[in-house]
Amino acid sequence: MNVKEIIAKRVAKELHDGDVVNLGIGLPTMVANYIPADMDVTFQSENGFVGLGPAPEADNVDMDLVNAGGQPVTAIPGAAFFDSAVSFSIIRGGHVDVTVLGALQVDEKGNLANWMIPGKMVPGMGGAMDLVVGAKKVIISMTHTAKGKAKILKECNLPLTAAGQINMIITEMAVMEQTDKGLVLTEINPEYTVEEVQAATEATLIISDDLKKMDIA
Amino acid sequence: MNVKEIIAKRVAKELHDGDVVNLGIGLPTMVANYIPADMDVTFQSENGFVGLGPAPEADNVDMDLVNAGGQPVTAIPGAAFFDSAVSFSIIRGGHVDVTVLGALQVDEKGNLANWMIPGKMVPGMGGAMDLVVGAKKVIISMTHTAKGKAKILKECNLPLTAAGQINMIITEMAVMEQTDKGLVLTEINPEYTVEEVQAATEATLIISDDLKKMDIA
Amino acid sequence: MNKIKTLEEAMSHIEDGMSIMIGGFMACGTPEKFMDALVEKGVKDLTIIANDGGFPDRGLGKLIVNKQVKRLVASHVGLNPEVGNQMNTGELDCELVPQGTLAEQIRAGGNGLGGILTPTGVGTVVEDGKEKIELDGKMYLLEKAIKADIALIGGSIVDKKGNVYYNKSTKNFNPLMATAADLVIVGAEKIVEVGEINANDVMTPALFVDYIVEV
Amino acid sequence: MNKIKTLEEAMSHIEDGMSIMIGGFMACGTPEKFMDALVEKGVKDLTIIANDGGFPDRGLGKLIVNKQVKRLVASHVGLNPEVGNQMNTGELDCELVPQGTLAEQIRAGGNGLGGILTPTGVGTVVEDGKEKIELDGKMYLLEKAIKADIALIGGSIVDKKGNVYYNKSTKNFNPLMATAADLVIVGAEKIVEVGEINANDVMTPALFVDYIVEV
Repeated sequence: MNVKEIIAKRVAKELHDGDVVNLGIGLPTMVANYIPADMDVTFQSENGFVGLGPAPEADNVDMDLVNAGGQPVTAIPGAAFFDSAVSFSIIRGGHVDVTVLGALQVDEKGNLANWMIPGKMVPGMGGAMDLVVGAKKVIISMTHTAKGKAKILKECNLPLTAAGQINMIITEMAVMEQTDKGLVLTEINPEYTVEEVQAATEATLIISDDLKKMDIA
Repeated sequence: MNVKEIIAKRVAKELHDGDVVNLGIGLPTMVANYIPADMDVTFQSENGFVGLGPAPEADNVDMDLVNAGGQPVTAIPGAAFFDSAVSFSIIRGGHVDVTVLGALQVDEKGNLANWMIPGKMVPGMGGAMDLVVGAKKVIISMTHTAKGKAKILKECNLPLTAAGQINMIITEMAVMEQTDKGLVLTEINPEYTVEEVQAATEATLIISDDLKKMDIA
Repeated sequence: MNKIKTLEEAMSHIEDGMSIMIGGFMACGTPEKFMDALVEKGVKDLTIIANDGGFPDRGLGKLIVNKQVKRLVASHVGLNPEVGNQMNTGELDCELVPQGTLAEQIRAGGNGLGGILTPTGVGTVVEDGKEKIELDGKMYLLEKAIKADIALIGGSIVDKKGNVYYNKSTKNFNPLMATAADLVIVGAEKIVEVGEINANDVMTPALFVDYIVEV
Repeated sequence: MNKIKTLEEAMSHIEDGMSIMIGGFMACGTPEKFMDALVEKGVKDLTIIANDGGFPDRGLGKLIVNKQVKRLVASHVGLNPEVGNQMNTGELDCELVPQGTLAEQIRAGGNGLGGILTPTGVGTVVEDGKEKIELDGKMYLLEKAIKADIALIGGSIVDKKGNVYYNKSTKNFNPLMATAADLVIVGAEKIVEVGEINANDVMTPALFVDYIVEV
């Protein structure tokens, strides 16, 4: 598997039967490909529906039915459409079980920065600030570093998306859980050593007594 | 006409083509009987719809369709049902043109008391507090006195429904408009003298220079 | 995940002392069979959050007549004289809330807001004990969000996944309460297959619903 | 009261310097013909309130490319690079707002609330200049209601009275904005007779709509 596939497949293992899940644009979207067929996971799209299905065939595109990136999608039987206030009632109200987002930076206090680089790129936060505050579980899925530079820091220096809301970070190198004591390394890609993971991470990792191997096949 | 008919007919003259109107339970309900057939007035029912029609025939009752008093009603073509939050979005948001309510007491500062008599009767305010704050025009329709006692006071002594929100008071004796200067008597039932109306009113009435006669036929 | 339960299964989650939101407006849209089941079950010391006090023989009024309610939060109790009686004897603690405020408080509870600022009730006893905030020259009351342990709502058509469609004026507080309780139980007049309710017309998405009981 | 107008009649109410809410999400649900008409009309110095900055060639993005917008209040502008460009040159004042907060602010504007208390944005730059209120140990931002002069919304089916039905994900901000502007103009994909939309399924009641334009 390539890096993105390793991450997406591992994130999928965090989802449970009956979960309502919001997947961010980009890498997180791929998580949907790894849900077991017999598991009932409902995807929420913050532009206004639950029951997001796969992309349509080219000859079956309905421009009244798009995802939060404005791209045509489909809806599964039992889907429901609603307005943006209801959409964020679901999100902010704690009715989303898991949100999976990318990040520019995260830190050992559970902070997240993913919506702007001052003077350079200001896409806006979209629904991310609400998702991170509202979802029961916040999973950051991203490559471990960016062009060799650490993204998992002692303290974010980009403007925050939210303070202290991250529960889990999943990269191609490792799985880390946010705890009161700090960031705990719970799983590691067997192609790397603990030392290598720590070297690619600015934050200090607490090594779990029960450190497991990530499935990379 | 009897007292209630005089009042209801006079209130109806305050309504205009295109108005959205909420009528309180009791006397205000009778206002609907005096709307000209060619006038498009939409009635809002705070339990959750616009397009309130008349009471149904006995053999055509639908208990899924009731008014704010829990009584079966009908809906006209073009009606719309919604939940209580939307209902009060309409009311509090200023989308109701006229609300017509009864009163226990009103006063010359535009205050209204109509939801409780301490130690005696506590029906609750229902939607009245929102209606009085939110509607563009608040008309109080009531008998001028209660068992010979004034209801239009210098100052209400019952718990208020809202402070300073009344625009107009219509009774069987007179029509009064709330202004910055106080309560102005603008119309009078020709069966009474100004002195008689004032005698039945504790508040000091300012007599309009253009005092008109109420239509009581 | 089979959400469809028997009346007994669903009601087994309701215990003494719980807070319960009950949908409906003057009993219209209230799941009447749930009221009867609670009377029979005899759970007591309940806190009930609802639009009104129902009628003595219809809607949640039955629970009050049967003295199962310790506290009632509602906007109107005039059609059930037993509420006034029990308030006078001190058996029932009744908090009266403006209807639009109650709707917003429940909605806020369900959607993660701490509260809302409303002009309703300013200058009345409703403002007692509440924070007043002036914005752009207008005064508002800070009304806090409300949640409950249980929501009992009535749905006209419910699919097996839990999507709910409300007929006519049965909607009222039901969709709001469906968002604001730890456990949401829908009394369904009619249960249909998934997909039979047009996705555009779903009024309460299934994710809010825990159990469905045919009533 | 005939609410049905020509495109020209409806657009004649839009003037330089006005604040305009534009429905839609990444152009889905945005009345595209209204965007084209505004570009042609050339009104300028507009304040636009919308979910996003659209695309350069689709949705409200066209107005930005044509430099008709002085101020943009939106949650996401990443798909229209022209927004970033004009922010950098100082031509465009862009306020970025969390999407859920924006939805609630517009809703509050339409329903007479002064504002809402949300946990979203606490601990971020979003809280700058805003009142923070702690309730029951949790911190919230006081986000104020927003209104506008005009709302331009897209409706899939609209009856001649102005009742609106939105198809699929075209709903988004449209029903919220329909409540929060002095003048509400709906671009209707299809106009039907009064009564053809089931009263249960009306998504924006006609009372919110001033003008209907077939688009």
